[in-house]
This record gives sequence, C-alpha cells and structure tokens, in this order.
Amino acid sequence: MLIFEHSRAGRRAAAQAPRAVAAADDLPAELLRADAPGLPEVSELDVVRHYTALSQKNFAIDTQFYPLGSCTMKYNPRACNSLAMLPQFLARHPLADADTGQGFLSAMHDLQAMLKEVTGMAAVSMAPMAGAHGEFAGVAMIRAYHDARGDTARTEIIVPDAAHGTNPATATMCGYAVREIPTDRDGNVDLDALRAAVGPKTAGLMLTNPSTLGVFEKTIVEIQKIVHQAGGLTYYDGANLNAILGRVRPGDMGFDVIHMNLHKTFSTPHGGGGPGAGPVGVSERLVPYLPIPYVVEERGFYRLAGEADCPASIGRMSAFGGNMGVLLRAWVYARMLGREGMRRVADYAALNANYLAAELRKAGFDLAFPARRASHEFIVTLKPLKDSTGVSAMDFAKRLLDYGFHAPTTYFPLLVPECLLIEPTETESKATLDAFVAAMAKVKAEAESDPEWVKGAPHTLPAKRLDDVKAARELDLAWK
Amino acid sequence: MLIFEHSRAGRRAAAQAPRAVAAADDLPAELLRADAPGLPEVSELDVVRHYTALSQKNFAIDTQFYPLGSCTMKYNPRACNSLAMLPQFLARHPLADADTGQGFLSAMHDLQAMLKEVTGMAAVSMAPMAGAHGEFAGVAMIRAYHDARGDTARTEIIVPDAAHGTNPATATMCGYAVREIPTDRDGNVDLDALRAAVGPKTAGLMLTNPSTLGVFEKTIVEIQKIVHQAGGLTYYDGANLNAILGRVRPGDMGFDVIHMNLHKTFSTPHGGGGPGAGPVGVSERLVPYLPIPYVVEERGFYRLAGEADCPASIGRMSAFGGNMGVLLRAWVYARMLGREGMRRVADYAALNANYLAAELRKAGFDLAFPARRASHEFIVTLKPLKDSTGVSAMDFAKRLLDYGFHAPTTYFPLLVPECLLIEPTETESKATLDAFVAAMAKVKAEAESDPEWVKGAPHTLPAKRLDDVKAARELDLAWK
Amino acid sequence: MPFIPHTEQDVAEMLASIGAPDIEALFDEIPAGLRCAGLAGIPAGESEMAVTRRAHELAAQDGFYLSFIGAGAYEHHIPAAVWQLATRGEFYTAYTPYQAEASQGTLQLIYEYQTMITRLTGLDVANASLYDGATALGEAVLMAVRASRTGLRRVLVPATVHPRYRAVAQAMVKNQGIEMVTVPYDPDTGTTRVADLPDGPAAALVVPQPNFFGALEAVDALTAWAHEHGMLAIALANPTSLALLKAPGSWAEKGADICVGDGQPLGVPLASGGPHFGFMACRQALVRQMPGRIVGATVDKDGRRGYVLTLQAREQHIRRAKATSNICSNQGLMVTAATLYMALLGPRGLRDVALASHANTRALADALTVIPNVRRAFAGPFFHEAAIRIGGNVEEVLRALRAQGILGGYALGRDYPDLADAILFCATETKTEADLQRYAHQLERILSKRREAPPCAYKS
Amino acid sequence: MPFIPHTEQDVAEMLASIGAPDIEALFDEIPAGLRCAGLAGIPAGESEMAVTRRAHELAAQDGFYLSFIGAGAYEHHIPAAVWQLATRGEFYTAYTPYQAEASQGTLQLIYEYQTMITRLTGLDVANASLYDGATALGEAVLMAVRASRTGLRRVLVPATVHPRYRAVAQAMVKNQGIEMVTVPYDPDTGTTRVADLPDGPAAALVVPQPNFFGALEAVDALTAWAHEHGMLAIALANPTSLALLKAPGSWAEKGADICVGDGQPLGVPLASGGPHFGFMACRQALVRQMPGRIVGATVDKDGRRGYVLTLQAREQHIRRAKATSNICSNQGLMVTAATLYMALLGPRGLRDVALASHANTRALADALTVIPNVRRAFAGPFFHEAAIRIGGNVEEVLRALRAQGILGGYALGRDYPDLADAILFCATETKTEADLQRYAHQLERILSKRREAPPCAYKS
Repeated sequence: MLIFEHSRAGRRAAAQAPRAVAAADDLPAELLRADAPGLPEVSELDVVRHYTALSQKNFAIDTQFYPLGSCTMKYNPRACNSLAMLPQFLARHPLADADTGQGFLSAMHDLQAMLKEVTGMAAVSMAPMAGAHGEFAGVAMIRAYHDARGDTARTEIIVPDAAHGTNPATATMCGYAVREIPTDRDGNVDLDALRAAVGPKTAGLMLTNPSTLGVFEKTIVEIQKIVHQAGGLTYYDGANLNAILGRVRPGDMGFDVIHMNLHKTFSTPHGGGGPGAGPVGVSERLVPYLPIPYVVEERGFYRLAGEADCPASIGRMSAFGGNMGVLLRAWVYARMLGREGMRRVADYAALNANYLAAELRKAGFDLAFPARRASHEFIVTLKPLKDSTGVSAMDFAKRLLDYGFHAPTTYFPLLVPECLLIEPTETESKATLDAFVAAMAKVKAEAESDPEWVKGAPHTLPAKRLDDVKAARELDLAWK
Repeated sequence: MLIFEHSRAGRRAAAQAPRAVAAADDLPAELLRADAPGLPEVSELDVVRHYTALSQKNFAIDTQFYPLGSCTMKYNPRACNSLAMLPQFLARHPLADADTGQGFLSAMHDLQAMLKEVTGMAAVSMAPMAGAHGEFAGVAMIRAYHDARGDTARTEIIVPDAAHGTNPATATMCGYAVREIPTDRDGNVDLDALRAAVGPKTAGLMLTNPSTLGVFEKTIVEIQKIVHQAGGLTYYDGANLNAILGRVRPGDMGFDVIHMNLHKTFSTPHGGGGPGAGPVGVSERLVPYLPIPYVVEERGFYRLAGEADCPASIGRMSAFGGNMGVLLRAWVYARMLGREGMRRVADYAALNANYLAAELRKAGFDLAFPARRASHEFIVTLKPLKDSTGVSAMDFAKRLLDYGFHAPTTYFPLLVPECLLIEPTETESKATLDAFVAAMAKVKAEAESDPEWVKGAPHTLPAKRLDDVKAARELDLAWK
Repeated sequence: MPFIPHTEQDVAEMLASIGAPDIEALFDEIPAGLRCAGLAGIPAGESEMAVTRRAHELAAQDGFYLSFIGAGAYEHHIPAAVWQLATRGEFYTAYTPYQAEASQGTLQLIYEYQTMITRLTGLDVANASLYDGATALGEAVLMAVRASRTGLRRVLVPATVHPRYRAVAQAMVKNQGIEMVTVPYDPDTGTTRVADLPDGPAAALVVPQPNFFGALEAVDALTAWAHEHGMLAIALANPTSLALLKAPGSWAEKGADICVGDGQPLGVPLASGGPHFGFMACRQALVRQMPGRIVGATVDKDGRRGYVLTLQAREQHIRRAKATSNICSNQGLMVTAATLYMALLGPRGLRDVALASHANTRALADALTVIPNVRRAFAGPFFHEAAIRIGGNVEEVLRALRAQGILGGYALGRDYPDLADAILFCATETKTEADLQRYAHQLERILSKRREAPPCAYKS
Repeated sequence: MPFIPHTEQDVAEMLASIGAPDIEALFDEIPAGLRCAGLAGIPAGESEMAVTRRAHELAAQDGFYLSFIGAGAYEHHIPAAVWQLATRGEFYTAYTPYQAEASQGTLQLIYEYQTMITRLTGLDVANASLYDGATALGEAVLMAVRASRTGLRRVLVPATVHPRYRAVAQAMVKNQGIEMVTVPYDPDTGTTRVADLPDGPAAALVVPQPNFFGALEAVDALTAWAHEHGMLAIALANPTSLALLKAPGSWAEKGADICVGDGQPLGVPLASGGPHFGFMACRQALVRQMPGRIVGATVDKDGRRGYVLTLQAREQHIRRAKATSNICSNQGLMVTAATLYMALLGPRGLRDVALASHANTRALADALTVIPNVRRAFAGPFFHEAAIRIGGNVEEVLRALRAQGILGGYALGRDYPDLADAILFCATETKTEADLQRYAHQLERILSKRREAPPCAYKS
C-alpha cells in the first residue's frame, strides 16, 4: 500500500502544523494556487507505521552482509551519526559568519588535513558532494589548467574500458571527447594501447586504481609518466581507496588529482543512494583551480575560502559548500580510526577479499583474474555455469537474496561476462564470509540440479522477480 | 542465533573501550575475579546486526495494530522521545543540587500540576515507577493513615473479583488480607456484597473504573460512600484513566487515592515491558503520607521535597525519585495535547471502542456486556465458538497474529470465559478498525470450517506455537 | 581494532587458506617504491568516548543563534519522527536499490517521493534527487539545451536567481559551450520585467519563484513569453511556497516545462550547508532527457505491484559518455527525510507553514520599517523573505546583532553592489512574536547607537 | 486533533454504526453530576514545534557540569549504538511479550540479558528486571524471608549499604512485619566487621560490594558468617565492578544466594534519577521465590528454539494475593539498553571501564589528599569511589565548586552525622587527567580561600 492509499480527506498530523494564520490576503490571487497540493492526508501514526514497515523491506548493512562490489558497504559506526546530528551542528545556517562556527569549521579543517595526508596530495577541497561530483571537479580542473596555459588543442580524455560509467560521462560534461583504451589479459591497462592513444589531443587520463577489475595497476607509475610526457594530466579515481588506505598514496604515484568517496572509504552511510561526499585532492600545479569553498586557517581562526581567495578556482560546486553533515561523519570516523586504524582498513579489506576469493575458488567458482592478488574486491565469472545450466549472473544474484545475502555487483565491469564483483570489506567476520561461501556453493548446486528454481528466484522476499522491461516500457513514475 | 553464538575469543568492539590501564594491583587478590565474565565477544557490527534483526521479530505499535486490552497501546509521539533525550537532561546526576536542574524541575512541576488537575486530587507525587508501584504507594498511604490514627484493627482490603492481579498482590505486600467481592450480571460491583463485606476490619477498597470489564461503575459514588461510612478509604486504580480523561475525575467521585499509568494514558512507551510511571494523587487527608520526593516550588525555585519536608511520608519509592525520563515524555505529550486534547483522548477512545464493539457484534461476535456502553475497551467472549469448534480464545488470538494484528488480551478478566479484552485506543483510524473486524470475521470463519488450522496458528511468524509447558517444566533461563 | 572483527586465529586461518605468509604479502603486487611508511600526520585513534566528548565541546563552542537568515536555506520545524525514522538502519545503511527485490522499502519510498514532487510542482514526472538546488538548476539548463528543438546553447537567467545558483550552474555548463545570459531586474520591485528580456533566440528562460529577494515574479507572463519565443521555461521554486503559490505546471497556458529547486526546507536540517538535496520535475515528454535516478512501478512474477529503477539507459553506468549526466549517488537519505516530512505535514500542514512564514516575515518587515531610515528595498509582494535598506553599514550592523545572539540576515551587497545597504531577512514559522520584537528592538537600538549593557544570551 | 486520525466523515459513520447521536452519548452511563466541565487548569495544547523549543530552552538552562558525584548513579560512556537501537520502534513501542510468537525479539533479548547477568554475578538465574537497585534490595529481603527455612522476619543490613536503599527497602518491608537491623561500620575502614554482626537469628545478611563509601567489604568472611548462622547472603553489587571483582556466586564456600543491584551503569543515562533498573540473580533453588518476569527457552511446534515468559505462576496476574510480588511492568527498555551495552563492551571492555574508573578515582584521591587538611576518610581498598574529609563546611565547598562548573561529590554528612566534613567522590572512565587536575586545583583554591576571577565555563 502506498502512503497515498492511507490518505483520507481531512486527516492530518495536527501536532506538526504551526498555529494557523489567516490566508495571505496581501498576495495577488493570480499567483496563488487554487487547489491544495495532493500530498497524503494521514496521521502521525500512519506515517510512522507505514515507513517503519517499508524500511523492513530493505536489505541493508545493518541487517545483511552486503558485498556489493565497488560500493564498500562496511559498517557505519553509529557514533558518526549521533555526533553529526548534535543540535548545534544541525541548526547552523550555511551563511552564518565563520565566527559562529569555529567548532564545526575546526573539525572540517582537521578532516581536510587528514584527507591530504592519506592521499599524499598538496591540497584538498571537500566541496564535491559525491564521487561523480568529485570527478567533475577533477576534470574541470584539468581543463582549467590547460585553458590557463592557452593549451586548447587538448580535447580528449583517455579512459580504460573497465572504468566506471561516471568517468566517460564526466569527461563529456566537461566538454571532452572520450578515448577508450583496452585492458590486457591480466587486468592491467594495455600500455601499448595507452602509448598509441596519447598525443597532442590528450587532456588527461582517468584511471581507477585498484581498478574496477579488483587488481592493482602494477604499471601505475609508467602509466602516469606516459600521460604526463604527452602533456596530459592524470586523474586518480579513488573509488577503491579503501583497498590501499595507508598502504600507498596517489600523490606518491605522481597523480594530479584524486577524488575520494567518503561514503565508501570513510564509512559515511549510503542512505539508500546518498548523500555521499567526493573530496578532491590535487598536486601543486592544480591548487589554484580547486573548487570553493575549502577551509583555511589563519592564526587559529577557521573560515571558508571563497571567490576572493581563489580567483582561478573552477568555482562553486553547490550553493553552500558541500555535504557538511557527511563530512562530519567522516571526521568522527577518521578520529576513531587514527593512523593505525586507517592502515588496518586496507589490511583487512585485502585479507577478507583474498580469503573470500580463495574459498570461492575452492568451492568451484572461477575467478576472472586467478593469477592476481585481489585488492579489496574481486570478480567471479559465472560464464561456465551460464553455458551449462542457463542460470545467469542475475539469476544467481537473485537466489542469493533468498539466503539472506545482498547480491554482489552484477554485470560490472562490462568486460567480464556473467560477472559478480564481490567486495566483502574489512568489517565482516570470517564467520560471515564462510556463511556466504556456503550460500554461493548451495546456489551453484541448485543451478546445476534445478536451474528453473534459481531462474525463478527470489522466492522469499517481499517481491518476486520484478519486471524491469515493463517498467521502462509502460512508464509509471508517479501515483495517480 | 544468540549473541553468544556470534562470540569469538578475542573479538571486541574496540572503539567502545576506554584507554587501557594497568591492572588494579592495589586491590587485594582475594577480592578480584579470576576469570573474565562470560559476556559475548563480538564486534560492533555483530551487535548492530543481531539486535536490528531481533527487533524485526517483534510486533509493536509502530508496526501493527496492538489492541491489547487494559494496556492502552496508543501511538507514542516521537517528539516525546527525542526531547526527553536531550543531552542535558540525560547527563544530569540525580543527586546534583536543585539549582543545576531548574529547567528539568520546572517541567516536572508543570506535569505534577497537570496530573493534579486531570485527577481532581489535592496533591500528586510522581515517585512510583509503574502502576503496581503506584498501587503500593496508595495502599501504604491508606495504612499509614489508619496507623496514624491508631486504627489498627483494619486488616482487610476489599477487591472486586474482576480486578487486575496487582490489586490483591499489592494489598498483600502492604500486610493486608484480601477480601474479594463479586461482580453482578451487568458488570458492576455487587453493592449488596460490598455492604456485607465492609466493617471494622475494612482498611479500604481498591477499585478499577472503568472496570476491567470495560464498563463504567454506575454506582461509583455509592460504592465510595459505603466504604467511607465503614471507616475505610477508597483507592481508585487509574489503569483505565484513558477512558475518562477530561470527562470525569476520580477526585470528584470522592476517592482518596488514585494511581495513573503514564505509559498508558500519557502515551509514554511500553518498551517491551516498561519502564512505566505510576504517579499517585491523593485527597486532602492523605497528603501528609505522599511518597517522596515530589516537586515543590517556592518563589519560583523548584526542588524535590525530602524527608525533612514530609515527616509522615510513607517514604521513598526508589533511590532517586522516579522514572524521570518517562515523566519528561509524559510532560511533552501533555503539553502537546493541552486541555482540549486531553478530553479528546477519552472521546475518541470511547468512539473507537464502541464502534469496534458494534461492528464485531454485527460480524457475529458475542459481547460480554451487550447492554452496556463500552468504555475505552470491551470484552468479546468466544465461549460459543469454543463449544462448537474447539477453537479457544488462545487459538483465535494466535491466528490473528498471522493477519498482522497483535492479539487482544486473552483470559483476562478471569470472570468471562474464553474472553478477548479489546482496547483499540483513540489513535487508530476507522480503516484500521475495519481491517481488524475483517480479520476477526475471517478467523471465525476459519474456526468454523477448519478448526485445526486455527489451532495450529500462528503459521507465518518467526516462531510457530511455542511450548509454554515445556518452558516451565524444563527450566532453561540462561544460555550455557 | 576498531570496527575490525578478526581474531588472531581468524587471521591465521585466513592467511593459510590464501596461502600467504602475512597480510603484508597481500600487497606484494604494489611496487615496493610506492609503499607508504605510515601516516605520521594523522593523530592516533581515539575511543568513541573521547571523540564524543570532543564533538560535544565543538558543538557547544558554536552554540545557537536566533537566525533570520534565509537566502536559499530555511529554518523550519522538523518533526521528530522524520529523522528517527530516516536513520533506521534499513534506510540509513542500504545503498542505491540495484537489487529491486531486496530494496522495495527504498524504491517504494522514492516512488512516493516522486509522486509528491509532481503534485507540488504540478508536473508529470520527477527524479529521485540531485545534489542541491544549484546543481539542479545546472542540470536543468543542460537538459533544456538537450531538449530544445532549436539546438541553441544559450539560456536566459534573471539576476533575481540566487547568485550562488548562477555561479554553480555557470561552472557546470561553461565547458559545454553553453552561455547563460543574465537578465537585469527592476530596481523598484526586485523582479524580472518581460520588457527587460533580451532579444535573440535561446533554449530556455529560468523563472524563479519566489526569487532571491523573496519577491514574487510575474510567472505567467514570463512563462508565456518563453513559450512564445520557442524557449522552454525552467521554474526554480521553493518547495514550501508551492503549498501556497501557483504550481509551475500551471504557469501561463502550458505550464513550465521543468521545475527545479532545493528540497532542504522539506525536513532537512540547515547543517552549515548540507547535505541538502535538489529536486527536479518535468513534463512527461522530457523524461528521457532528465538526469538522475528514476523509480518506476511495475509488477513482479506473480503480478503484484512493485518498484524498480527505470529508464537506466539515460544513465552513466549504461550510456557512459552519452549519459544525460554523470550523476550516480544522489541525496537518497535526504529524500527519505523529505518524504516523511511531506507525509507528516500534508497539504494543510505545509500550507500552514507557508502561511505562518509569510505572516511572520510580513510582521517583521512591518516592525523593522518603523525604525527611522529603514525601508523596504523593493515594493511588491513577497513570500517569506524580504529586503530592507538601512542606510548604513550592513556588515557592521549584522556584527552588532550577532553580539546579541541574532543573525539578522544576508548582506545583499555581497552580490549586488547597488544594494550595499540592504539586508535580506526571513522569518519562518519557527519565529515567535517575541523573536520578531527582539530583532526589531535590537536593530533600532544599534541604528540609534544606544548601548545595551549585558549581551543577551540566546546563544549558549 | 493531535494524534487522532478521525475525519468528520469517519466520526459520522462510526456513530451511525453504534447508533449514538454524538460522542457525548457514549458517556451516558456516567452519572451526570460527576461529569467534568473541562480542565481549566491545563494550558491549551501546543504544536510539537513550540514544545520542542520550550524543552530545548529548559535543557539549555540546566547545562552541563563536570560531575564527580557517584553515590549510586554513575556517569559512563554510553555507546551511540545503544540508544539508536533501543529506541527502534519495534523495541520501544512493544509491550510485555504476552504473545510470545509475536515477541521473539524482546523475549530472546531478555533471555540473553538474563544470561549476561548470571555470568556477571556468577549465579544460576536472573529475572527480567526490577524498578531500581533500591527496590531490588527490598524484593531481595522479602524473597529471603520467604525462602528462609527459619521463618524469621529479621534481616541484617550493614550501615555501609546506600542509605536510600535502606530507606526504600524499609518502606517496602515494614508493613509485612519484617525488621531490618542496621549493622554499624568500622570507622577506620568504612567497612563491615564480622565482629560487629549482631547476635540472634535472622533470615539473611546483606553484603554490599563495593559499599556506599566505595570501599571493598570482606565479602568472603561476611558470606561465610551468614551461611554459618543459617542465613542467606544477599549480595548488593555494582555491575561494572563485577567485571573486576569476584562474582557473588563465588563468595566464600557456597557463594551468595541472591545478588541484586542497580543496572544503571550498564548503558543507562543518569537522567536526574531514572528510569534506571534493578537486576536480580539467585541460585537455581530459589527461582520460584524470585519476583518479576522471567523468560525461558523452549521449542515451537516444529521443534525450533524459541522463548516465552515462564514461571508465571509466581506472578500477580496468576497468583494474585499470593504472588511473590505485585510487580508487573518493569524496566524493559532499560534492559534492552543494558543488553546492548554489555554486548558492545564485552568482558574486556567492561573490565577496561572498571579498571579505568578505579585508576581515575585513585589518581583523584591522590591529587586531593595532597591538599592541606584533606585526607582519606577511610583506609583500605576502594573500587571507583572514595571519601575524603576536608575539615571544613562541605556544603559550602561543594557550592563553591559548583560555581566553577564542578559537582564535587556527595556530602556524606547528609546521611552520616559523624562524617559531616566528608565528601564521597567518584571518577569514572569518562574523566581525563585534565578533569582530575581541574577538580584538585579548584578544591585547593577554595579551601585556601583564594579568589579566581571569571568562573570557568564547562557548564554551558
């Protein structure tokens, strides 16, 4: 039932309305709406009961193992939420002067400094509000850099074919053409192809490392040099930063820009689709172009730098400077982890991924890159199973739901057929991983003995298999 | 799985431990424990996931209609919780001086005054921490009153047979013998039996009104007079205050003591079994005996009255004065309702109960007191159904769970065979009541066509019918 | 080890399974020269207790103010139920509902949200959110350019649009060669005159309502003009105002084509600037040009209603370089809060909020303009924000108010040099009569240069 | 109508079904003379917004203090997860799990709680909570009298038991003719000497550990003495201390028979006094004398493990006048919090809390006793509380500390006239070294009557 179906004309959650005032008789009638907007008319209990029930229909980190590859679905410490929601933090107006927010701004400055340290970059701006937003900032800075030098012939961004879709989409939004390069058999960027691709048109390269294939680019330094020698800049997609936190730093690899996904590596909540936060770190030459605002400290006083401080900036990313509440959560997390804790993130993310890969291999699954170390995630391909039983990666994923596990990422990266991209994260225990392996093995056995049962999955969830095609064909995007 | 089954030696939620300090080498070894206490060794994620999952196994007001008779399971406004949990309120030490808590104490004084007003009593103490605790305070005051007059021959408390078990149990705890009196056919106290019961041994009467049978005692004034004329005092069990809030006041009926259940009438949460709060209101003659502390105001300064203020008090009910957090929730609720809102509580509780009773009667159910108005609750007896199908009230209740409704109270009051005591409360909508009637009718039809199916219920819950007998016979009260 | 559940025995068993001697070995594919020795610049980890205390101290340092700042972010009462429900683990720790069957909670909620937005805006379809109002405007400009049959890369934007929104949209679109032409405002009314709209073709006209000055634009005339000139009309609206003001879908004959805005007033805390969220609605015909997630209703195998992400072919993970936008994660949790807020307020409650905010701002404008030398900056109707000119140094006056615990508003001179002595203020339903009087009293005192002994302590 | 969902049409339809002309008619069985005209003394209802603002103002008025008061209620860090989970609607708005199949969440949680309490106390069984530590002591006294084979109505209670606990237990038992005999304490050590235990038979001896002064009693000797004299031994314990100190079930040869205490230190906020909760554990043989709810494991129809309320024949709703107690609602939500707390802390975490609290109190005692004229009130070991004598007016000194934002402790003279110049103080794991120094510095200053210019503002 939809909340609208609980609606009854005249019902209301009366405690929520302010004291009634007369109609706005001073406003011109032609500017007023004639009818009330068709929001639901329900009681407070209706709302609480309806949305509590809805919430229970979700899989979430708090209820299930959620090994969704490339999303880093790790435990979100509860303190991050309660501290970011302290009343004073919530109440502060974004345009209130800096002297009303020294407490808040000092935490922001502290986080900014920590992000600088873990990435090894010269400076950080936390203005971008999601990973893709960070990518936009990064590529816009690359463009601003070339433009400032009058180097306007550079019209291409090079992107490996394994990249997240946001990379080419971002390049387009920044007015660049996208040049794809292939991946070699081992999952590395094909260096020859890269060499062939770079040239006077090269504005830059966008690279995810560890790659979306779940492996570390061994030739990362060469890659960077090839691009730089061609006059391009290098963009480090930090989506997989969780894999290398404290182990290796993009700045040390010679990259010019990196974005971080705080909702991944710094464990801020995923919230059913955001909000995230996508701070960007840059090398010295890009510092002038950083998006505003960022936090500056002068003799113990903290404030947000604006247009006057940063005349060459690519500009503002949002009206008010970023997803501050998300940043506060990341700050709490970072302070609890500290320097040793951050390094442990990568250590145990790698341990869990490599263990899970090893166990799945023993259980008869095919790894896409069996010769490689897994980073924090790895790929299983179900191509052989599909060929022999007709059970697809999608079917397999749906059946895992019945066993109480969120499915891994399916059909990404696009290069590997019938793939599952599996990211356990460091916060899951061996017992959970073992239970997941057992479920994977069970589904495989089911696929072999009774493929139709698996193709019909899920069988135990609030909805059975949903018809995507109908949804796209007979659009029903709002209730009537 | 129990939390203990997630335990693994050496695992811990490390962010929760304070900095480690050396062992307490200054303490005598013979006073120290040799082994660590066997608490679970789990991660923070283990805890969050385990208890989130457990919570989802509960029916609750926030998830289901919960017409548990005599428990007033109405909507618990969320603001009550968030405001009672403001950091300053939570942090205040109970023994901190009054000048550190003027904000908090003023709210307590305000609530105390409102409770006085709604009950019509001369004074109120909010010290008791639950309904039964309030009963204890009330009967102890009655005893203190008689003792102070040297009237020590009064050894009996009269209790109607329909009373909650807490009434006779309380009388016993206060050192009284219990004298039961019967209920007449219409659900009223049998006045002749009462007249026969009172006498020089009568210390007092405990009466619930509206009674546990869901009807208002029409002769309430006579009852009170009969007891008073015999020299006894009168105790008004306010468990059902929700039925009469703002409509009629116990003080106006001439009663000497009343307790209120704030978790019922003032909508503080039931919490899976508490905490409640059971303030007591008294007539003039019992004021000196009120339990301490209560809030007093002197020239705008608020403080808790103690032993020195109240030398005749029956004493303290708890170490620190009461369930303050529950009282704060009640205060928020009372302020949001205000005077009109309080009266509406009784109006709509009565409307819902009488409507539900009427609809169930139309659906073929037998009301225990069809000739009476329902108060805020009423009784259906399933005796005829039991006789014809073998389906008991318990079976019927279990099957209702399958339809997503918490069952009414079963087998109470004891006088009515195969009874369901149904209390819808004022916060439920007609649509919900109609859905409940439909489910009741459906279960009745099932009982008539397929009694074994109903006797086997529930069929869809996290557990099937549980074996109470085994539980009591083969005691397993802690995991080993 | 905070948040890591491994015991020593677990680690040993896992390494044995992997066949690695130690955890170090798992990083052996990383070139040795790159490996980082440690993070010396980061402090040691602290317990939750220590960080909690620190956070409380920082929060206490910032305190509370009686704020009359609006300028794009509005203080409203947020029902307690909103965040108690939105932070339930099942909403808070789920992600984008890729596995629809395991995400019906989030998906149905977004579908309900989309419905609510269409009803507020009077348009056909809505997406599942954008980052904020400013980026939503940028996306709307890009969308209008894509959708325009003219192929023109020129969009008209009134100067009465929030200056920050214009800056953000500019930064978003400039690399695609799109020109944003600023339309000047009428200095008397602070609104956009049809007569001032520039000649020459364009893909779209942005129509703010209320505009940045809080003033109400002649939306019908502006929309009609856009349509007459073959442009799309992009409405930029405050969602609270939509409970009271004419829905963009009803502007002029055909209605605005796209409506965007910032959803923060719908149950989202100010929080120094975010996370807020942007909403976007449009006519059905434009849906395939819309950026961001969209949820659609469908049926499951048994024919029962259910919800899925749909029209994914627009999006970056499918369409890559040809996607409508690069947006991926949006502001899902804020949408959850907004949905709860709109459900709790309902049509009448939201209208009451709009009316009370309007009435308070009107009362405050009246109270302030009896102070000598203080006058309204613009004539004409406003929603819940208005500007006054004080004939003095605004920054100094605001500082003096701040010392009394009052945030008096936004200094318009920061963006509009010709409004150097103007303050933009807002009084939502959260303000009491006493609050309004306090502001008026203090402003009067400051402007008349009277001293007041102890600073008042609303800030604590 | 706040919290009432009825529309006018609903009301009309419902009245029609009932056959009543109006709502008034539903009250027609109430004698007319009794009907109340209205509640003039109660203010008009206010919106959630207005009450929220008022509550925030009251809270701000009270502020925060740096508190060193213990005396039965202890400030500990409470993990954020505890109350975020405990206030989930499914825990918060369920009731006593009468319908077991629909309450497995609460039932299993209580079973886990009972298990944790048995493990902390070293006893066999535990109930699902009592109101607080003081009433738990009263119930333990009643239980011991019922269980005692002697039939005696006399119980020995050391003067080192919390004075409030003694008062509450006294008020609970006196009407049943039970005598509580106070055992004096050794003025040197602040503990109970076996030599001071009175002659004559009794049903039980109460043994506090730590006692009200924070001092550690000779629990083995006291327990052994009780058993030698045919009495039950009732342990009264601080639950945090049980992670460090010998479990009551292991005291002397046979162990204490019953253990009670206040569970507040286990994740429950101080909150001006409540709700806290009392815990109770006992030997298996006494289980049928135990008051309160008890959850037991069983199986369902399919043989799967499940949980139910059990041994209900002890309780008031079955046994009525012969019940073990009149208790019905207990402190369920606090038990939920405590279970979460104990699970999050675990054996090592709780031990760390105990150790840190002990170490801080020791450090503070050392720092305070270097101040001239300040000395420990008692020799001997203590847990996380200790008493000092300051040789001056305690109330005045505490007031002076309060002016500096410090709550210095509890004035023992309020209950023990011979300790008129003594302060009982406590420093749990929440205190930093700087906090301890601040207290010592201020006390030293106050006692030496030096003035300090501006009061320090921890209180905000």
